[in-house]
Parts: sequence; C-alpha cells; structure tokens
Amino acid sequence: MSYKHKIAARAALEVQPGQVINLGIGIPTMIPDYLPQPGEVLIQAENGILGIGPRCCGGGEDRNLIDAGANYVTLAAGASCFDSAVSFAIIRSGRVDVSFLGTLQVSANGDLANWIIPGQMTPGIGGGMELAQKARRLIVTTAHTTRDGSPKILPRCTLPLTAKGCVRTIITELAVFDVTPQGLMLRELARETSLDEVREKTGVSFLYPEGEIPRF
Amino acid sequence: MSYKHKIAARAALEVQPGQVINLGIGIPTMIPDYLPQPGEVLIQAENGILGIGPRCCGGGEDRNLIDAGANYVTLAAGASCFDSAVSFAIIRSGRVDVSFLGTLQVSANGDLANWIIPGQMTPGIGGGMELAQKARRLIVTTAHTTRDGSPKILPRCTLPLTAKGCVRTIITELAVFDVTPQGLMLRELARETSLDEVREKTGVSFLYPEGEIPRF
Amino acid sequence: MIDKTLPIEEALAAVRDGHTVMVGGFGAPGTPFLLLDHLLQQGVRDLTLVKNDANEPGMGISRLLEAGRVRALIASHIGLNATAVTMMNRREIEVQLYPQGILAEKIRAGGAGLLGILTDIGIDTILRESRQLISVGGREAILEPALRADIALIHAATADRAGNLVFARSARNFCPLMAMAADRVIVEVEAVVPTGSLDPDGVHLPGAFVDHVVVLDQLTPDYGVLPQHVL
Amino acid sequence: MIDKTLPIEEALAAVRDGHTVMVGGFGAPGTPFLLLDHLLQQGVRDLTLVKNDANEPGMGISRLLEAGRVRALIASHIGLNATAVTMMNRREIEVQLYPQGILAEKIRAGGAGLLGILTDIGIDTILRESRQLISVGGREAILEPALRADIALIHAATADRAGNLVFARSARNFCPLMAMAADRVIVEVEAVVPTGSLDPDGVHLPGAFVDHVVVLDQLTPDYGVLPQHVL
Repeated sequence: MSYKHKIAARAALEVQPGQVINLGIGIPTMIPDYLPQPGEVLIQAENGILGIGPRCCGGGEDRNLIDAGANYVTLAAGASCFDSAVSFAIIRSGRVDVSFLGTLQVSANGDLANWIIPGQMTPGIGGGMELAQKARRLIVTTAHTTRDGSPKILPRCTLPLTAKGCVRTIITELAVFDVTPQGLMLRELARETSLDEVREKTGVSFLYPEGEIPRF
Repeated sequence: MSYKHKIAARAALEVQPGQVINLGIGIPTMIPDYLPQPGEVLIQAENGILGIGPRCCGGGEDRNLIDAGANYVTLAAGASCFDSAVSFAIIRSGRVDVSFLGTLQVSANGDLANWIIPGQMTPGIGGGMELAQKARRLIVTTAHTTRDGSPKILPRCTLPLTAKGCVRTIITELAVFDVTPQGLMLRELARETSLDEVREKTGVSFLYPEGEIPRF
Repeated sequence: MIDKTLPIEEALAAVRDGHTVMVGGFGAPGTPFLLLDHLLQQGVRDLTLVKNDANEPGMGISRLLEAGRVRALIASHIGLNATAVTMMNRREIEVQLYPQGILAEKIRAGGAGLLGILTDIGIDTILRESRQLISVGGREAILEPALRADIALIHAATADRAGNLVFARSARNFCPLMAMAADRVIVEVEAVVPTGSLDPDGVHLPGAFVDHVVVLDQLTPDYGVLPQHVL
Repeated sequence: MIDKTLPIEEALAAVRDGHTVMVGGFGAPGTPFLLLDHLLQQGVRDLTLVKNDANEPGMGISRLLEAGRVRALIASHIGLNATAVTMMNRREIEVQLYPQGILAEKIRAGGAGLLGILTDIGIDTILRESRQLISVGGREAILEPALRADIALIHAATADRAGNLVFARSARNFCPLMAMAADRVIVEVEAVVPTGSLDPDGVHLPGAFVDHVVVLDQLTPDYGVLPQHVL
C-alpha cells in the first residue's frame, strides 16, 4: 500500500455515518475506497453534486457528470444536483461535516497554507478557501514532509494562508494529530514509525498521550 | 363596464407580445381578460410563478397554486415555478417588462406613493417597492381621483414614496398620461370626458398633443 | 441508509423558548400548518418568527401570535391578518417589515453563509433612514445583514428518507431559502418515497439542508380552502 | 406562441467587440463549445470573459484566448489550462481570480439585481489587502461587488421554445447564475421540446432569463472525451 493509500485509509475512519463530506484533489479522492459504510455517507462535489457514488468503470461515463477534480463519477442513491451557488451555500453555511484537503504547510495552531507559492504560478483559489474556512471539521491529509524532507507541519506557516486556525486534524503516513487549544496533540502513530522519527520530521513540538500511543 | 374594467381594458393595450408582465392587486388583476394576445404574454406572480393561465373556474383549484394576491390560478403552457429569491431576481434584474400597480398618489415626475399613510396601519411593503423600482416599465392604473374627489396626480407626492421617478405611464378612467422629461404628457382622453374635466381633476398641469387628442 | 424521518413530537423537541423560527409559506401554500399546531401544543414561548406574512386569523402562525407565544415577527406583508396588524399597532408584538424580495435575499444570504447583501431597493424612500448606507463603486447602497434562525419549519410535497425535497407549484416560495438559513430544519411532507427514487436533477432542495422529515398522514382544512383539497 | 429559437449566427450577432461575456461550465459540462467556436469565427475581440475555469488548451474559451481575442479573464481556477496560465504570467491577458463560491455569488448578485455581497471568506488572508472592508454587526466583512455581463453563453440539455431550461447533472454549475446576470442570454441546447411539455416544477431556469435558444444538431468531441458521448 503506497503512503497515499495509507493516509486515505486512516482518514476514512474519521467519517461518521450520515455525514456530508467533501474531498479535495489528490489523496482525499482515495478515501471513498476505504469508508467503512460508504452507503451511509454523502460525498459532496463543489461543482454541484451531493451523493457521489462508486467510481466509473470504463464505458459507463456520463459526459455531464464529473466531480470537482474533473473525474467522471456516478451518483449514489439519494443524490441531488444543483448550481454552483447552492453548492457553496452548502459549504459556507456549515452543512459539510468533514472536508479533507491536501496542503503545502499546516501550523500547530491550525493555519492552512495550500494555494499559493509567491513567485510561482498561481492558477487560482478554486473552492479550497471556502471549504477550509467553513467545513465543520477540516482534516488535512498530507505527506509528513515535502519531497526534500523538510517538515510541512510548522510552528507558523511561511506561505500565504488559505485560512486561519481552520485545521482540526492532520493525518500523514506517520501520524494523526489533533489541533487543540493546548497545542498540537499526537493521537496515533503509524506502525512503521517511532515517536522519535515523528519528532524529527515535524517542525514543531507536540503533546502526546501518556502510556502507549495507539498505532494505525 | 365599470371604471375599473375600463382602466384594465385600456391598460391591456400597452402590453406587447412576448413580454413578461406583473400585475398588482386590484385593477391590474383584471388586465388578463383584455389582453389582445393572451397566449403571447407571460404573467409573473412574485410568489414564484411565471406563466399564469386563465382564472380558475369553480372546482378546478389547486391548493398549491395561488398568485401574489392569494387567488387560485392556473398555469399557462410554458409556465415555471420557483422560489421567492428567484422570483425577485426576475424583478430586480429587469426581466419584468411591464409592472402594473395601483397607487395612492403619483407625481408629474413619476414618483409613486402607494404603501403607507402615516398614522394609519401599515401592513407592509410586500413586493411593490421592488416592482416599482425595477420593472422596465411601470404603469400606474388608478381611479383619477380619491373617493372624496381630490386629485391623485400631483406636482409632488405628499405621502412617503414607494420609489422615485419610476412611473412611465398613468392610466385612469379619464386619461392616459406619459411621464416625460418635459413633464406629464396627456396621450389619450376617455370618450366620456373633456380636456377641461381632466384638467380640473388633475392636481398638476400637463402637456397635450396638438390637434385632436386620441380617445379610448 | 440515512433515514431522517421522525415523529412530529420528537422533531419539534428541538424548538426552545426564545428561539428564532423561520416559517415557510406565502399565504397557505408552503405553510407547515401541522408543525405549527403541534408547536402551539408544545407550549414554547418568547419566539421570534420569520415569515413572509402572518397567515390569516385563526390559522398557521396567527395561532401562535394569538396565544401570546411570539415576541417579534419579521415579515414582508401582514395585511391579510387584521389580528396581527392590531397586535402590532398595540405593540403586543414587535414587527419588522421588509420588501418581500429583500427579506428573501436576507434569508438566502444567511443560508449561503454570507454576512449580508447590498441593495438599492428603497434607497430613495424612508427605508434609508433606518439603514446602514455603503458606497459601492460610487453608488449608494443599503446594507441588509443576513438573517439566520435556530429552527426552520417548512412544508414540502415529497421527500426521500435522505431529506431531499420536492415542492409543488407556488408552495415553494420561502421554504428552500429558510431551510438553508436555519441551524435545525424540520420539514413536514405529504409523501415520503424511497431514497434513490427522486431524479437527482429534480430535487429542489438537497437533503444536506434538512435535519428531520415529518410524514403527515392527513392534511387539515387549513391547507386548502375547498373540501376536495383535504386528503 | 413565444419562440426564442434562432440560428446560431443570428443569436451571436449580439456579441460586440469589447463586450463582457459570461461563459457557463465547470470543465467541459455546461461549456457551450459550439457557441464559443462560432464566436471565434465571427471575429469579435477585446473581450472580457467570466468563467469558472479556462477549459483546457485548444478547447472552449482557450481557443479565444489563444487567438488573442480576450483582454481579461475573471475566473476561479485556471490550473487545467497551462496555456492560460502562461498567458497570465506573461500579462498577455489580465486575470482576476476569486474563491469559487464567491465568484458564483458575485454573479448571482448581479443576476438578482443586488449591488454586492458581504462575506468573511478570505478575511484572514492576503485577499483582504485588495478588498473593501465593511463592519457588519461588529464583524469585519469583505465587500464583493456584483458582477454583470453584456452577454451570457450557456449550455443546457433541454429547452422549450419559451426558453425554459433544464440542465443535466453537473452541467448546471454556473449556467443558471450567468443567465440571470447578463443583458443578453444565448443558450445552446441539445434538444428543444414544445412549449407546455416541461413540468413547471422541473424547470431549472425560467424562460424570462433567456433571450435566444440555439438548437444544436450535433455535439463535437469537446463535449465528452469518449466516442459514445458524441451525438
């Protein structure tokens, strides 16, 4: 299982039956494959769908039915389609229970920076800023470090923010953290890692529970 | 024919095929009976209908289908139903070609005052203010004078305004006026009246065409 | 599968004294008469109601007004209810009246997670005297803050168990807007169908905005003036 | 009976140099590829386009961009079109980017005859630096002016001759909002049905917002990546 699938599988366990969830591009799109009760969850796509179903197998695509990442999708029972204003009304009015997003950086106090690197091309904000700011719970799913090994979890984001203090949980291939008023709290460790490795690859100190740390 | 029907019949002639019209309570609701080409006109009701059809005859009422005056109505071919926000989007974005409203007072420069008499009960604005301010053409249909015989067409409204400079045409049982940059312009006279009678019953001087004045 | 259906008393247990409650309907169509009647029986008080109109005396929200359960009413036009007008004039209820489409947009703004809208409706009238004025690109505008509520009570023709709604004809009016704008949304429906049987393109309000679905087993005469309209 | 159908060239004759043109679609669904291709042939230039995205290179509005017909683009995300990104970075086109739902609301506000909306989206980000800030009930908000256009070009599945529209699945997206917000609305449809055959409750966009209906006799491969999608 690649590290991306590992993250997606762990992230899927954060979803409760009956919830409305939104999946950003990248790792989040793999989450549906790991949902324990996929029929009990409504997946929203910001281009105007609530209730995305199983992925298309070849030939069954509907040219009018794509998700926000431009993948052909199907509809689940209970799905509805609507315009972009209604779609973001769902998001901004707090009717998305969990939003999963990737990131460039995330800070110990829950700031998210995932849309712009100054000096590089900036193709736009898309729907991410609204999802980050308004989902009831924002879970960041990300590789623990950048490709060159430097930490993505930092005391403060150095890139321009997407939204401030919005992140509630961070899930990487190495660990699950919650953002708490007391600071970043380690909740789980991956089986293959150690507390020391996570400390080394995390750019900020964090709290951890007493006793044995649960593994995933 | 009562004076109200006379006004409604004359007002109906102002409607062009293909137009979207909105009818206020009172005299305007009688206009559909006099439309030369009723199938070519779309009647909008601000509670969420475009395309009101012929009135209900007894027994055919649909309990879910009323107009903004709470009368049971039918739907014409090409009708659509929508929520109150879309309904007023049609109005405020200028997609109502002609709005017909009654009034308490109207001024020579097109100010309309039809919703509040200070010191008396004020049950609310309803949809009238938006129709007055945003219809492409506002036609006032009204008795020429109040019940005590005093003029409703005035140099300036003394009652609080519904909207300023919004009225384009005034149709009474005696005359048709247009509001022009030069001032109030008499366009037509009723057959039963005289220029002198209209002058006497109008609270403001007005222009009139040279030669014979058309009659209705 | 998600099932949002609930008995009427359980659904209404969410309504508390002092709550702001949005109530769908323009006249009778869209008014959730049975939810309102049960709410009256439940005894909550000190409510702020948001509704286009005040129904007619003895019907709908007027019963709550007449029973003294309403502190304030935010509406567009209450002219068909002389009782409500009298209570307003006697200051037994506090009434705020808005242009109808602006009331709709204030509610929709709340439902869309916006803080407010800017409009020129009423800019040349006495409305401006009580409003915050803002310059937008050199034009003067009235700032109308968004409206939200603790509860929305609405009526729909059909729901599936996931809470997707379909409205009938002019009974749509304020219902979907209010459902967007409330923390807890209770809808009474004339029929419930299995999840998956509604056309996704034909859903008027996505189930994400609906918390509880109350299935009516009969309608009362309030829903339609004629005997044939009573199920 | 009202008949808004028109040949494509006659409908597009309304588009002039310098116009602001809203273009429906999120990715391919909802994009009026054939209207855009004919617009390119017609030769109008100096356009300001409003579209969620920039399609992909060689498709849709990208053809207008690549032909140098576009002065400015107002969008949410153009990341799927490297050509457009390059043109933006070389300042060959002026690009304004908004959060997607805020772009939708700016357009909808124009379509609803409002002057603007107030939002807290981006209030803690660099967006605030370029925005007008307003206090609403003690909370800080960004003022986003309404957007309108001279022309809207959209795609729908079905129309009647009166211009009532039905969209399919995720092809609805910005289309109805843009139709509300433009002075002249041109819609291309896959099928036209007799007026009176659409369910009034199933109409997604009332005909009042539509000026011209262009009936397509076939779709091009742009509309769907797979051969079976080409009619």
